[in-house]
Amino acid sequence: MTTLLIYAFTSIILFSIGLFGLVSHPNLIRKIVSLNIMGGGAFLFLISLAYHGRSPDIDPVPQAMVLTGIVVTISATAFALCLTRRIREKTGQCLLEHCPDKPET
Amino acid sequence: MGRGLMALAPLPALFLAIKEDPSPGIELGDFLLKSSLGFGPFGSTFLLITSLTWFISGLYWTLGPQNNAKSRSFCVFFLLTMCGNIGLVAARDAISFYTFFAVMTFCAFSLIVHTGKDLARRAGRIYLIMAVVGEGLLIAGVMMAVFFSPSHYFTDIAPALARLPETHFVFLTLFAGFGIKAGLLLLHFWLPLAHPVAPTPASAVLSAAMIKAGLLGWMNFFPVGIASFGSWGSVFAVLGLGGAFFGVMAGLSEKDPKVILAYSSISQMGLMAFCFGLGIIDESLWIMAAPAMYLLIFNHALSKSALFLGTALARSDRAWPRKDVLIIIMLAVPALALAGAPFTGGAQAKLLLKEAAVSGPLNETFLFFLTISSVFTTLLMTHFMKQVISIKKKSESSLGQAMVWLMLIITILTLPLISHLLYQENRITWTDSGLLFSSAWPVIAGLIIYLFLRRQVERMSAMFRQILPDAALIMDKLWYHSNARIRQHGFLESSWGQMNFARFSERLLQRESTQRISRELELRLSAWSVFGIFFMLLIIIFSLFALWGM
Amino acid sequence: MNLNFWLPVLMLSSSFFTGLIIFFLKETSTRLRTALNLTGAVFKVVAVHYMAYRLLVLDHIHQVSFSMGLGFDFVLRVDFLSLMFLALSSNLWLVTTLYAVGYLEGSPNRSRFFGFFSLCVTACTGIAMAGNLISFFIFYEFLTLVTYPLVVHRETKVALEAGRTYLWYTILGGVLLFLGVVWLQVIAGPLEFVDTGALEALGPDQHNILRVIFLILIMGLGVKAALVPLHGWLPVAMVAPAPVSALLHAVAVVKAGAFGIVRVIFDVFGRDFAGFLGLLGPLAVAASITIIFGSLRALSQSDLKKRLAYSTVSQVSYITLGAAVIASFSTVGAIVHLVHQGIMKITLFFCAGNFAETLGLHNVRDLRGVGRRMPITAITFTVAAFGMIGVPPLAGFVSKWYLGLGSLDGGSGWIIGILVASSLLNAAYFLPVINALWFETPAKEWKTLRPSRFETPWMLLVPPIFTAGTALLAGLFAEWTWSPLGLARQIAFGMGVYP
Amino acid sequence: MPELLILVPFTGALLCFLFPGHIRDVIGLLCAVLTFVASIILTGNIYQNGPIRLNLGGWKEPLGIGMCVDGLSVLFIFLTGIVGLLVSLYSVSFFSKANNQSLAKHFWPLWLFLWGSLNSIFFVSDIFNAYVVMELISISAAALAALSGTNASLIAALRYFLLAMAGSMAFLLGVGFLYAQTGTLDMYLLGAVTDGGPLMAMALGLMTVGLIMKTALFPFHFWLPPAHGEAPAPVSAVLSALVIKGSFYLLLRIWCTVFQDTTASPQTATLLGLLGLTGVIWGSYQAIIQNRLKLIIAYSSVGQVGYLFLLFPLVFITLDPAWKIEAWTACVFQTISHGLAKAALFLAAGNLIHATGTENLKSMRNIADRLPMTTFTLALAGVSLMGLPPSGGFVAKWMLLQSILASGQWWLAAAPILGGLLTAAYIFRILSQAFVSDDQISCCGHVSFVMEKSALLLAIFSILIGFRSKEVIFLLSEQVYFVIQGGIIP
Repeated sequence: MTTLLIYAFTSIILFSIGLFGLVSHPNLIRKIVSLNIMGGGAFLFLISLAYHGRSPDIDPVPQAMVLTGIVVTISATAFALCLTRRIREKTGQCLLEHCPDKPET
Repeated sequence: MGRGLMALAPLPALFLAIKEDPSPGIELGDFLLKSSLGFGPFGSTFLLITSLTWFISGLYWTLGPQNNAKSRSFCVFFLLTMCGNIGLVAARDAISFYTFFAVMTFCAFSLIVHTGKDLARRAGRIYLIMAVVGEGLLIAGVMMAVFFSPSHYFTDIAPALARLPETHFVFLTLFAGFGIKAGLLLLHFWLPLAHPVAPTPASAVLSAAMIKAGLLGWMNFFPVGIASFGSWGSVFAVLGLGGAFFGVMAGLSEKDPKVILAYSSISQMGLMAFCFGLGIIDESLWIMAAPAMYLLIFNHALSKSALFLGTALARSDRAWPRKDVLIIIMLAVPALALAGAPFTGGAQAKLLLKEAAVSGPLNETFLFFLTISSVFTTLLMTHFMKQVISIKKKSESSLGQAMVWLMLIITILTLPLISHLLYQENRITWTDSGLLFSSAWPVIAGLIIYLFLRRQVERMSAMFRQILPDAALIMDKLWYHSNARIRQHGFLESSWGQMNFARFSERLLQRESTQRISRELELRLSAWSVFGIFFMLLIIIFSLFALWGM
Repeated sequence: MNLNFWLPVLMLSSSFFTGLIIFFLKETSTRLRTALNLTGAVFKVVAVHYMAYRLLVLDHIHQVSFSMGLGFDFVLRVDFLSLMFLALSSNLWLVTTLYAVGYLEGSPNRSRFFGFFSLCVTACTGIAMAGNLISFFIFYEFLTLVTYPLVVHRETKVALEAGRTYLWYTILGGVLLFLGVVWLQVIAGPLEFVDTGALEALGPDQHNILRVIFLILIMGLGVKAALVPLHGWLPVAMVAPAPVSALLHAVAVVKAGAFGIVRVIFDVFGRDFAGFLGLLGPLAVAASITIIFGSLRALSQSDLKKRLAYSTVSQVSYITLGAAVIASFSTVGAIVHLVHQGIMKITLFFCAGNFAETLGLHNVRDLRGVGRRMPITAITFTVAAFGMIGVPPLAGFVSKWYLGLGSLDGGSGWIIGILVASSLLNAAYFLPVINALWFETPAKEWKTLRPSRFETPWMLLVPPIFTAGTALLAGLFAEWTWSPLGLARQIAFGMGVYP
Repeated sequence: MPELLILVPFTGALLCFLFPGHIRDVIGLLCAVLTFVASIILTGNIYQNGPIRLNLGGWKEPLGIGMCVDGLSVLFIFLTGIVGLLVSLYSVSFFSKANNQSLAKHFWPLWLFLWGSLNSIFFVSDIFNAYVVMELISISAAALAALSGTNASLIAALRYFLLAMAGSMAFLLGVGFLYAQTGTLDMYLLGAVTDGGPLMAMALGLMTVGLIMKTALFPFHFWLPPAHGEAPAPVSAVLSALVIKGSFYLLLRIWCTVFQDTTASPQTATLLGLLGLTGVIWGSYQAIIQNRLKLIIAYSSVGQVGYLFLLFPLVFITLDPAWKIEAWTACVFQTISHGLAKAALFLAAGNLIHATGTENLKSMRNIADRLPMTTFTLALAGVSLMGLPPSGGFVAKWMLLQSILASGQWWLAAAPILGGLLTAAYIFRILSQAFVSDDQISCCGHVSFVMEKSALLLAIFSILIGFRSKEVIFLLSEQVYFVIQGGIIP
């Protein structure tokens, strides 16, 4: 089980790094990249499950999951980037904090 | 038309009172809390005197000159008050009695303030305060009395109360509650203010009839003639005698004849209270005291209304020729009757009273004081006559009114003759010279004292008045003061006193600082770093808790 | 499944649907609205009398229940106690509707007003007929909601403020009541008002919880019943139009609270059991404090309606006081005061409204000499005020008499002292008004705001005459079998607490 | 039938994307009606016949996509159906206004896509599929939130989306841990696993936090008010009424099936309850001090969502099964009635804003005169939110308080009591504006009949649901609940 634990810890560390990046960088692109790192952690762990001691065969399920997950993450990232671009177009910067065109808020 | 009816209204009651056999009364099952009307144990006497007085006063008013714009409201309240007074006499149960008593009390207020002058207003205010306090005491007393009895009929109440310990609260409330109405010493101070300020017929009924309601109340509720309550009897007797002297002492320094008459009422009611006290001290004495009391009541009611009406007549300036002398002479008749001069009902009453007093405890002392009180009454009456003579004339009266008054005087004169019709066993023959003398000398003494020592007597009275505190003034001040205190008390008007919790909580929620802090906190919560910390922290805590739970 | 069966539902719908229809009426269709209102009101009065006949003469109890699927039923049940409140609310609704039509003539937002007005009476009817605490609670909250628009009807700043205060209090009360009701249901199951004694069956280990629940329930109901210190909303809510004040103070809101307290004591806990738990003594003390405090506060108010409001605080607690004494007379007193206070207080508010509407007088000081200008209104005011003081032969005396006798019977004679003190204070704040009305001379000329043939429009005049007359007759003929007192006796007998 | 519920909206989304103009509206509405009808039929089916389970394309678990439909999911489907239909109706009118016309092009595909995803999540029986569907929901919801295209809405939407992504990632990691521990993804097979382990505990932490973040539980609620407040009215309604319920549904499912016997300890449950309680008070208080109408309603969602989490301490700590079911029912009931009432509130708020031209509560005038139906809607929905009888909210609060008192966790009673008071405070802040009149009518737009009535219908449903508690309780009862070993029902 030690291999599994190593993978588990690695994935948690990757997840945490991603999270740290998400919360510490104000720039939106960096935030999105950080999210992908978080996702990377999760995928890494999943793919590590494909070969485990229970049976000699390689379990196809984790691979299917990771493939699906990557597709989902790609589309989500694309959507997030799209929104970021709109924000950049409108405010001229890639930040979440300012919204100058709404004086009443 | 209405005015005519006003005079005729008491006639049915009068007719009932004169009719030989007392009617069986009626039970009004649906009315109030099961009312019973009829003649109570003391009914016919009181009914007679009440209806007679009201009849005369009503007639007097009706025949008078009608130039008063407010006369309609006077009529209404006069009749309402009469309804209360006659009703309470006819009541045979506590609740109807109390009801009529209250009706009388509150309607009489409007008679007192009828003239609308400042003096009347003040008198009315003090009357009302005292009356309300009295009503309050009474309702408590009546409730307790009814509670201790099998029913609310008087026939049950008095025997039931007789079984109570003497110190019981119910006696105190009833004593004080009716005492206020009866003008008992210490509770009397509204009376000299209120009685004189009313229009004359109203003053007459106030002093002659309504004041007796208090006495009737005592007689109905206290187990007089059934049980002996030495201490309560003494209280009645002592306060009664005290009142008899006080009324005179205080009245002697007054100038207004009507005020003097009011003080005289206090004095006379004192005698009646004394008489009642005798009956309470010892149940056996009541047999003797009761006739004395009835005669006192008769005498006082008739004389007092005659005096009030006479005063008004003396005050008027045009009616018939040479009236002044006539009026003064005739006015002397009720005055003498009140003082107890021989051949009058007053003398008869006092003799009977003395007889009763002699057979009771402390007989010598009581006898002495009673005799002295006659002297005092004469003094006051003389003083009254003097003030009437020097009266200023300002009002009008009609011949009809004078005729009514004349009839009243005649009735007073005939009272000693018909008194044996009412109470046969107490016939007094004026041929006995000792009797004649004993009733004549106090009157003569009083006359002499007044003639020679008038100034000293008046000065003494003034001094006496100065010694005693003016309770009415205190009452007045107390009312204003407490009103102002309650109205302007800081606590009650403050936001705490108003106890509007909604305002508190709203202030708490909407306060600037609360809002600022919470907004700031909300802003902090939405910071990315805070989010990250919470995110990690909660994952770890949940995981650890889950591990711990396993 | 005949008409008789559905009668309770019909009772509710007679005003509920009237209200709903009125909402959709145009502002200008005054006649239709008035006709609808009066029809609904008359129907309700007739239905109540019919139901009273069935209950009192034929001894038939109407009951309708629907399952809510939550472990309790929604029960409408017309028992003896309901009948009293029903009769009061339906009769006074008719009167108040008439008054309100006259009062609001020409003012804006009348559809809204009458709509909520009808809903308010629906809530009252529901409260009266509720057959268990949960149904009671449902209508109790409904009442809160539908009275709010009435309180803020004038839409002024003060009115909105008052509305807010009113809501704070009533919502708080509602939440407390909710807690109590739920708790009771948790420990004792659904309690119909008929099966008293279920709580007694709980073991002594539950007694402390029961005490807490009682406290919570009374606090929840005490808000509407204006028990000190939960009364703060009542004087503030005075800014509402006079018919609303009349409704709030005489019929609907405070009575709902007082009625609820009576229900809790008699039909939930059982009077004797509540006494056994030692709950009634403190309640009586609380009610007494309220009585005295309300009167003291009334004394210091110079606004007539505020004075009346504080007077309500004081008077309504008589009901609580009567219910809190274990004596048959007290019970009768409490029940009959429910009606008597309603009649008298509504008269007073009608009169206050008349003074304000006809001559623009709000302050007690301004009322000097008004008795000559508006004699009928002044007479009705006087009658009702004397009734409040407890002067016989008016209705107020009868209730006080029974409360007093009951307190002696129940072994708490000190209550007589409270009654007397309250009467004196009542006199102290009502008699100056009466004195000013009749015996003082007016300070200035009045300007008539509403010219009419009589002293004020007849619609404003008839209701107070009717209610004051009723107050007088209810006292004069108290012993009649069908007088409020007679009914109260029958009800107490039906509840098994009157000999 | 379940397939239809997913297929119809997805197809509709595609068609709406392809067709222009009015055809789009017609297609959208048609799909909405069809989906609604399908939801009703499915609900009736389940009500009569009990739960069903099917595998898409005939593949069995662990590989196939399994679907299970039981009483719980069908209730959420039902809620989604009603809200979806009425919001769609509202939207037809709402997006036909001049200033909104261009938005319709984006709205319809996204909304139908969201609807389909929501339906899927209520059928899902496998935790990885749950992740995928959740992402679909997040993307479409965030896109809808950004619909109006203003800076504020874009930023709010992106923030929402980033957070939702982070939550999803946590969830995915949790899925991995679970799979590592048990070797299966199917919820009901997972439920059969009785031995926990550190991985299982980690999974619980990760999945729970990921999901409560999407459900906007305190302290992760901060994204909700801007996202919901800035969106157009129908979108806000959907987001508040349905989207956050989707993730709550998943949380409920996972706790009650996967973690029920292994890791759901009293401590974790208490912590969730505590967060819920704080959320109730904080959210409601924040709602009181807001000035913008939609922000008030959005914060109210934060408060109302807090109630749902009281379920966890009640169900996982209480011993008496009868009260467990009561608490369980209470929270589901709360979900439904809140969904209906909140949708009604947001739609009504949309009407108000449209009519008065301002979002600021304090400058709204003459509401009751001009929009009586909308005012009535606000009042009805408010009654349900406050939990006044006889609304759905009342039934929920009733059962909630009852189970709290029965379970002896007194501190939880603060939620319904304080929450009720605070809710009343902000609801009446809105309602009292209805009575402020002003002579100068600041008029902007005309509110169409459909817009008023669809909001009103939602509000009426939120009241009426209170009368139909029997059916709801039945749907959550043993016969209709998916009977599995270790399930919530004993």
